[in-house]
Amino acid sequence: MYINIKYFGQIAELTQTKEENLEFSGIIVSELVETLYLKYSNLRTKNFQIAQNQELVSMETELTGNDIALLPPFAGG
Amino acid sequence: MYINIKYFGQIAELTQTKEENLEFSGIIVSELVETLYLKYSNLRTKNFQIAQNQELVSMETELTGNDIALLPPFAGG
Amino acid sequence: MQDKKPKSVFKEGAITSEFIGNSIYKHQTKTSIGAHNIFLGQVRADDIDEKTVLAIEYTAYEDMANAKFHEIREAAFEQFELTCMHIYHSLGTVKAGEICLFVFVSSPRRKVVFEALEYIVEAIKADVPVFGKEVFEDESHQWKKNS
Amino acid sequence: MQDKKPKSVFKEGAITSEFIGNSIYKHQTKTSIGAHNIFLGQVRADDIDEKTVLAIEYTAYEDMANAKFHEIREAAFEQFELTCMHIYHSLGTVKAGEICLFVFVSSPRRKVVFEALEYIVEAIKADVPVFGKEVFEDESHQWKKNS
Repeated sequence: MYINIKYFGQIAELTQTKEENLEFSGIIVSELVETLYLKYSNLRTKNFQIAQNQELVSMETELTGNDIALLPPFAGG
Repeated sequence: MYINIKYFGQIAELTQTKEENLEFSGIIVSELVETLYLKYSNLRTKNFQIAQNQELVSMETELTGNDIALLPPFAGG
Repeated sequence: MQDKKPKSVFKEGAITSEFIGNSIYKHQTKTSIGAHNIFLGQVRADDIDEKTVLAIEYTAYEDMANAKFHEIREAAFEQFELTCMHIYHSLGTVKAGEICLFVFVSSPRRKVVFEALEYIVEAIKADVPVFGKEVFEDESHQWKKNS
Repeated sequence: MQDKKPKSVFKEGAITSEFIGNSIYKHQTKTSIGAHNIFLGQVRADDIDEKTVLAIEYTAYEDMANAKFHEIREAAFEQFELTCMHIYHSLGTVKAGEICLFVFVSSPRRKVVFEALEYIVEAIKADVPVFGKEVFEDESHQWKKNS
């Protein structure tokens, strides 16, 4: 399936893109993250959370093929 | 001795004066209050605290002959 | 940057939103501040026995009140790491909907301002000799009492 | 009087003191309010490794952030007896000394506003995907992180 991935803040700086579509055949979030680590090797050094359909999810959450976002530490306010 | 007595808010409304000098020969605050009860009979029905030299005092505090104020409940803010 | 001098807290009449906005503006030069917390007391048009409060007329034992405000300021600066603190209270008539108390605290960090502001407001309500006459539409009145 | 509709929280650039003053002014027709509490987040000119922060550039995952702000609003109205609540957050560049967050709660009684404001501000800091790039005078930068 194709997954739409959004990058923000420090993560977008590293990926040098804010959004991309990736073809991906895994089932859970951690598999997608491993794929991204291969594509962006410096990503391993960064802290981030994953949101799927605008809700934070864990590494074990099943992918539903929708919007994924990589969110660095929040800095609101 | 002469004591300067200040009245505020609801108490001033009752005494119909904001300030007066009273000649008084007692020693502690409660004696002064009894004197005021005789002068202003409705005062007994009111809640108030006493300040001497701008500090709250108890009924047993000794009078020092300075400023006394009758303070109804505070309503700041 | 600390602002510990005693000063007069009382203002005649309501505290305007322009005054508050301007006070906020003045703090934009103090770039060590990360968090402001502001409390505003506003006169409520309470309905009491079918009559509506139109205004509160504030009076105070001014000398004692200013001394108490000063004590509260000193205690707050002692207890909390504040960059600055401002307190204003109205005297005279303040209509329903208008502002009668403005307390403004600022600090590098937010946790401090929450604690400090509540401490200061509670101390003002409890310890400062200010008196309020609630005036109704028919010109009758009752005396306000903090709870 | 309750104001529960979702609305956009983000504003481009700094939140001005005029905007805040005007927002206070608009509440003077709401005469059931007795207490307002306002939190303002201001950008600090922090010194980090001998460089001074000039500004923060805010970005956000806007859709998710607005949904989170809405959840926080709903939860606060559920938990606290508030008359109204307003939240504004900056996007883009906010210079040191300027205001990037404005949270405004109002209630008939003061105890409620203290609790509600702290709840809302802490929830914003923890749950809303907003990102901040601290820009130094030499144009280098680092990424801000809430603590």
